[in-house]
Amino acid sequence: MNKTPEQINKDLLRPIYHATWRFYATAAVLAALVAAALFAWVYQMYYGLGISGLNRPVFWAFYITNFVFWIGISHAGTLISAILRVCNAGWRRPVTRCAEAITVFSLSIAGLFPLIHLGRPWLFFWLIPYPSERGIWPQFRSPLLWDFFAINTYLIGSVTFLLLPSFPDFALIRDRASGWRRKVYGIISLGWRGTPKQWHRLEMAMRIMAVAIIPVAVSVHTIVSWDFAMAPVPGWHSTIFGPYFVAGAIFSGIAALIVAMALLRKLLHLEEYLRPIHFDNLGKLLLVMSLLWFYFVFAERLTTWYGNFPGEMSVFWSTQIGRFSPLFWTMVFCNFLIPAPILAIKSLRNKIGWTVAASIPIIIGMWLERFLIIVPSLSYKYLPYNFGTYWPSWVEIIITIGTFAAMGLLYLIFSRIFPIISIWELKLGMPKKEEAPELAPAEAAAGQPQAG
Amino acid sequence: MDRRNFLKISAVGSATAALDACGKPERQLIRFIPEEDLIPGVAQWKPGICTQCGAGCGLQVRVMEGEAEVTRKGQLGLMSMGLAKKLEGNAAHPVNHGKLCAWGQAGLQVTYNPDRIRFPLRRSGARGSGEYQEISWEEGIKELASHLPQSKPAGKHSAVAFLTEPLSDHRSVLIEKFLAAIGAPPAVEFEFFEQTVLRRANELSFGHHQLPTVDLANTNYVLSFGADFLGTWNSPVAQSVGYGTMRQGRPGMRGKFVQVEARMSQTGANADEWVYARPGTEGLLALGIAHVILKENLRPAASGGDAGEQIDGWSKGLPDYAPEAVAKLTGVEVARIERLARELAAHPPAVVMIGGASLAQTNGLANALAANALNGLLESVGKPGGIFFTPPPPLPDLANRKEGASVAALCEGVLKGSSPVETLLVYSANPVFASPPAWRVREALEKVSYIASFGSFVDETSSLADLILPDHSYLESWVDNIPESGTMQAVASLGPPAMHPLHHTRAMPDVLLEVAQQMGGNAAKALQWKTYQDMLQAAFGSLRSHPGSITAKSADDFWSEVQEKGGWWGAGSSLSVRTATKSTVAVKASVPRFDGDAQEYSFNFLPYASQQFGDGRHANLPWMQEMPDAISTAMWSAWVEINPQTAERMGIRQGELLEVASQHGKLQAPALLAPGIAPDVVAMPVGQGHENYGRYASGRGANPIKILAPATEAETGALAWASTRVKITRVGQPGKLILFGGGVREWPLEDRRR
Amino acid sequence: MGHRWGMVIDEDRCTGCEACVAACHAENNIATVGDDEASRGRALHWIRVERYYEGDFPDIRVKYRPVLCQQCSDAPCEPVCPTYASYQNDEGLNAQVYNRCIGTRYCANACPYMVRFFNFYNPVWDKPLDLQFNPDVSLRSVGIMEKCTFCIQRIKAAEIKAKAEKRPLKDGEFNPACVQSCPAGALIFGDLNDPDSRVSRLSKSSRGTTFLEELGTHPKVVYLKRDTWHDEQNA
Amino acid sequence: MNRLFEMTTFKGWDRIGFGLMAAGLFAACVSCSSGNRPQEKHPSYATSGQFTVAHPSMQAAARDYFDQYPTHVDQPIAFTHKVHLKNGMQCTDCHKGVADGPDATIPNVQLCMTCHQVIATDKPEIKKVAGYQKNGELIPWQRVYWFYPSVHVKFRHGPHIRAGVDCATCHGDMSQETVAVRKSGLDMGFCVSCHRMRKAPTDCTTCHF
Repeated sequence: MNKTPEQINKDLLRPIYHATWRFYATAAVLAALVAAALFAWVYQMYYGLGISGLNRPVFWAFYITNFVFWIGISHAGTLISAILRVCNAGWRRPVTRCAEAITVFSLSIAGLFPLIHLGRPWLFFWLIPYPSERGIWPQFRSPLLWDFFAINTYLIGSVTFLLLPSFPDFALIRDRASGWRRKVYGIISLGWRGTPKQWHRLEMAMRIMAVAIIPVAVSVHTIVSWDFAMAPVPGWHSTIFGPYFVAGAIFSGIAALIVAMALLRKLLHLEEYLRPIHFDNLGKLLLVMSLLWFYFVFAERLTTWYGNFPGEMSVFWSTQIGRFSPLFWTMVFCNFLIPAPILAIKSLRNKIGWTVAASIPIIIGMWLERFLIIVPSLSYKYLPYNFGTYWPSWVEIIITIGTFAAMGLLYLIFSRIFPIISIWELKLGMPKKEEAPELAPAEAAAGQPQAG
Repeated sequence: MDRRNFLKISAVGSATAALDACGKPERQLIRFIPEEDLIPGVAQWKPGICTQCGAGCGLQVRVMEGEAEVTRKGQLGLMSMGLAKKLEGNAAHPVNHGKLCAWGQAGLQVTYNPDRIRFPLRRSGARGSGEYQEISWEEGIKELASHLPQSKPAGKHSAVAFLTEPLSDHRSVLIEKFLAAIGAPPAVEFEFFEQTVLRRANELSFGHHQLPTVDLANTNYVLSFGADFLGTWNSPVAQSVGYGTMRQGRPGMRGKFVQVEARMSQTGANADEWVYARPGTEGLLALGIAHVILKENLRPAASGGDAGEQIDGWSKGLPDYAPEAVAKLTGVEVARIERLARELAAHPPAVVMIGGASLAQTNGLANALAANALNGLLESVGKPGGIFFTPPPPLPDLANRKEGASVAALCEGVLKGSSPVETLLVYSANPVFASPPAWRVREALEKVSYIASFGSFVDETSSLADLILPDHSYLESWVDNIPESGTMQAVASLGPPAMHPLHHTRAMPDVLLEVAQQMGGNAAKALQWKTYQDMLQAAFGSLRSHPGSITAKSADDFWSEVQEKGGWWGAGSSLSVRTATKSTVAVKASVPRFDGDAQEYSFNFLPYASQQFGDGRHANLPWMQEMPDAISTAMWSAWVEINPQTAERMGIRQGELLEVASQHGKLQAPALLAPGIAPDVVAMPVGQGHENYGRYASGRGANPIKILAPATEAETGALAWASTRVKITRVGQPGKLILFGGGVREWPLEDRRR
Repeated sequence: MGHRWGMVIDEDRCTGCEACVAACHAENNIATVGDDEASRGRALHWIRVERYYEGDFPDIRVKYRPVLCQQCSDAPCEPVCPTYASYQNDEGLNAQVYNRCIGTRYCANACPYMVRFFNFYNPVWDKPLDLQFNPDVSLRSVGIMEKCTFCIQRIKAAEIKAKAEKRPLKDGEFNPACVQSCPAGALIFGDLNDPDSRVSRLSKSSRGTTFLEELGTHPKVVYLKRDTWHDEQNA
Repeated sequence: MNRLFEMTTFKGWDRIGFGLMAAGLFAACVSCSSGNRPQEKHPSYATSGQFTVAHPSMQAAARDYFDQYPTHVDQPIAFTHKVHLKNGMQCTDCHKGVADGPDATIPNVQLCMTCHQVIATDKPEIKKVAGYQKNGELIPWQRVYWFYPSVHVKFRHGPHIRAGVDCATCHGDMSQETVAVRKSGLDMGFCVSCHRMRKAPTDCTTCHF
């Protein structure tokens, strides 16, 4: 890629300055869907959870599925960009920000579901440990409470991780803009002047964050998995769940990232910046995760089957050959049989279309996986007398769709506010980037490395 | 109530709620000065009697202060009054020993049922249209009186008929006197699961025209021919109490329980050995067993006594009933017949019971007599661990009551015009619902010129009434009862009202008395009591001179103590067995006749008393509707039980809608694959399929009675409700079968000893 | 030493009559949800009689097992509740504090015995059925978990009475509604800390087992397995 | 730990609406008011009678959510405790249930008239009382102390009286009061602190079941 910094700025800042009618159209559609979901939620609070498809014994279903799924997606960003940052992979530079954005949004969406699925959501704040004259604290032994903390930590962490490297770009916009934009970006760039000291601090902060965020991310999904693993429910009570969920999370995360990147590339005409190489590299990662995921599923099923504990077998068979088997085998196809070959073949992998074609089934498959972890186990829990089944109601379906729409909407808005690719990092990634930190303040303010 | 409905209600609820909010206190109902002095939150326990079935268990009613909407002087308001909150068994009562069955528990919902009739009604629309207008009690009583003949017209019966459920208390006496006074024939008693056959058999065998009391607590071996004695037959609570003791109440001693039937009942499910015999061949099996016992000289033929004498060839050792022959007819293998015989003989005291479908056959009486004979042979009559007959309390009025005609006869008379009925009084009997179509009860009632009902609810029968004078619930009125069985003591239970009436209702006996007063003449003379309470006080007063549970100085003390204790029970238990009134012909056990030929109608159809609804009278109680049936686990449903293999052969899936057709009608109900039913038998619970019985029962499920043949038991003429054959066809759409539990087979996880 | 309430259920006595079910509804203001909700699997039965078939026609047997909250000593439902709505009180009861419940339904998932029930809607009673409410038991609202309490209102009442009369509680002085009603006497209730109480003597029976023992929940409900009849003559 | 609880008393913190509050509140009352209405007892709830979740109005739901109870209630009769107590009457003379029952019981108009047949019959308020009795009505007293159904509390006076808790602890010194007003919020903090102080059980199921 041989573009002058000026061109880069122009290309990457274009979306922020002008938007096409397409943009507004999509935004409107997505907004409508989100509104529908919100209505559904209010409706649910009005009448109670009865309007959902939940029942005894299946007390958890779509909502918790979505919760786990979105948490999984959230591992796209931070984790990936952090790892790549730590191992200093150069090709990451254009990818990181979209990845981190995904994290923040999917995480905030995921965070909603525990509230949506409550019987009495208006009392959710009892999860927060605050001293009161009644002397009652939350139950610290409850995985749900661990969730509460883990998610909040991760949210704060990833927001910081997203914002930190944005300041130079905000500053860049500020300096190039006029009118209200100048003001607004002036404020949110928190007085970034690009002094060497600031550059140095930023680099430092980024390194620390990158290292710190990885264990947080891992712990978050481990804890989510413990929501299930801690309960003595057949199919849930398994030590493998921690790593299994983390792997699955990164797996679905990368898939989501690839799809998102492809979309941005098309919509924002970033062909020169998001190049096949990026998709190829992510594709490799995805292949690894796909294999890893398959290994976990296999290991989990095998041990269950071999262990032959009556309580667990009913669940096992229901997913292999029973009522839930169609979903199960669809999942296997989506997560392994379709993507693995595609990604394994280089000539396909480095074609963007193919990597996307491999990623979309994975997203579906991973959603199914969460569903298959939750519902069959509850449907076939120990006492055959109480076996049951589940069918979602329109409310649950609309809310699910709505969250996908919300994701898209947030992302669109994001792309109007943030340069979707971290400009200064990109520039640093270019030849002769080394002296960038030693820029003269004046020029640095514009965030432009000196053209040699 | 379905969800749409629920949503509606909630919507309305919130709307009204919002309105109330703006309301000033003045707008709220006024509160009357209470008629009784109660401390809120403090419970009182008052004795009562359960009338949910005929057993006559004693109650303790938990009464607490609460606020109910009542009308006083035509004004609606709130009044703090004692409300029945919970029903429990009366621990002192000889029948139920402080226990109570599900029906009994649900009795509360009879009193508080939203569908209760709250004031007298006069028909305003066409018959059966259900259009009524509220009238005052004075009008109502005057109107009723005006439809009754002043006195007996010379020679013939007056054209008044009284239709009631079987009553064994002073209400029956009152009714009898009343009818006699106005020259009407004795009351027509009706219930679907009538016990005529067994009573008749016991009269022939043992000289007691009543149901047996089984001393399960002391028995070692129970052989039951289709008697659902732990669920719906005879005196279930008393029998369950005994059964518990029989199983685990006696250290180191556990009786065996063998159940013979074609469809596994809730009772049969508890059997140590469950034996399938072809429907209606129970008598043969009994005699087959007797044959073995006699042949192997395990008991002398003489011990059969009168009961034995009834059986053809008894003294000759029942040559016709060799196990081989019996096995062919009953489908029970020879070895088993012999083993059962030996076990019975080897484990005295052993007792034999017969009931349910075994008696509802064309050969029902023969079956019953055979079982009785076997009981005799086992020397288990009138001995501990055997069968007894509850002695009647010394209440002369109740001693000899006249038998009324049957509903079938009544209807025939009306339809033929041979004995027309101008005025029909109906009291808590529902023949329109619970009679086979061939009886044409509805047409008959429509031909009756005037019908007055005392029912608390609008049901299929009372919805044809021209006048409805709603009765109190049994918690609101004076109740007495003389249990026919279930105890070895003479018992006369008494239940004073536990709470003030909720609605503008009156007790049927009091209404009758008032009508009599209005009519004057014979009636007024015959019924001189002011209220039913006076009548009871007079009647129970006579018990004071007899040895019993209560010894009181003065009559008043006695009366008040009877009220506190919930009744009087005689001292000691009589084990006497009268000498039988022998029937002239010796009985032969035989194979029953069935309605519909075996080729086309290939299934025996067994209706059975539902654990939830009995004969259908409890179908309007939400608790009973939602209580899962023990065997099927079904709620709010009616279903057809069919053997899984048969279902597989016919490609029938669980819950699939089936059409059950007999020669007399057809119905549709979902299939329930029941492993405990014979391949050539389908069974269906009685109780659902009400057309018009309140919001909980109406239009739910199907009514098996409506496809039954009018076949009768040969000797007694009782309805043989188990003698219909049906054919099954798939409708090809899912039915509404709501199961609480999965249709589950083996125990999921092996319990380990600790 | 405080009380430790427990129950013994003798399957050999249980006849499947379901008097306990009706009694429980009457005592604890349990709502009837109606056919539509029932068909959705939302019926509320704090105690139920489970029925299992063994064998095939004609040699078939049925096993009844009344199942209510097992009041586990190590209850899976307790630690998972984030708000302490589900906890073990000092008399060993798995209590459900309605006002603290926010309806995560986690406890119901964790419970292997499926004895926890959720109010999917606000319960509705057609007047005047509501006049029957037991004033000693609070009504549960939408979004709240409910379960068998061993009729804690009766326990409390009895304890208060005994305290007022300055005497210890007698064994069998009071019983939960289900135990009180059981005609065959299959349910026995009492204090497991009292070595002479009927329940603690019976719980040591050789027929005694606990439900899903292998899960280590240590229930306070002991099941006495069904006995088999053996012919002393032939034996 | 308990020390900490006692030191830190952030009253009503938990009633600060976090994000969801508005929606929750909305849902709380509409969904609740859709349920079964409580047995009508003035003003809107039964404390001894049945608890249900039904809120008669949005306002009530909001009050419930924020644990607010009206302190002053206007009564049909300007009854003065002061005078009655000064004339040597005891609380239990009228509030009969208090010793043994769970409820203190509000006296029946008959009881009032046993004395007021003769005493102060000319006073206008007494005339009103007589009027009620003549119509066979109870005086529509408005409840002063009551709980929202949603607190699921089963309070019994008896044990507290036996434990020697003075009426004034919760109800204030009535000998100085005319018409009764709600002296204490009777929120859980109030109860718990006293229970801790007196070493009374603080187990949830002591009151909540």
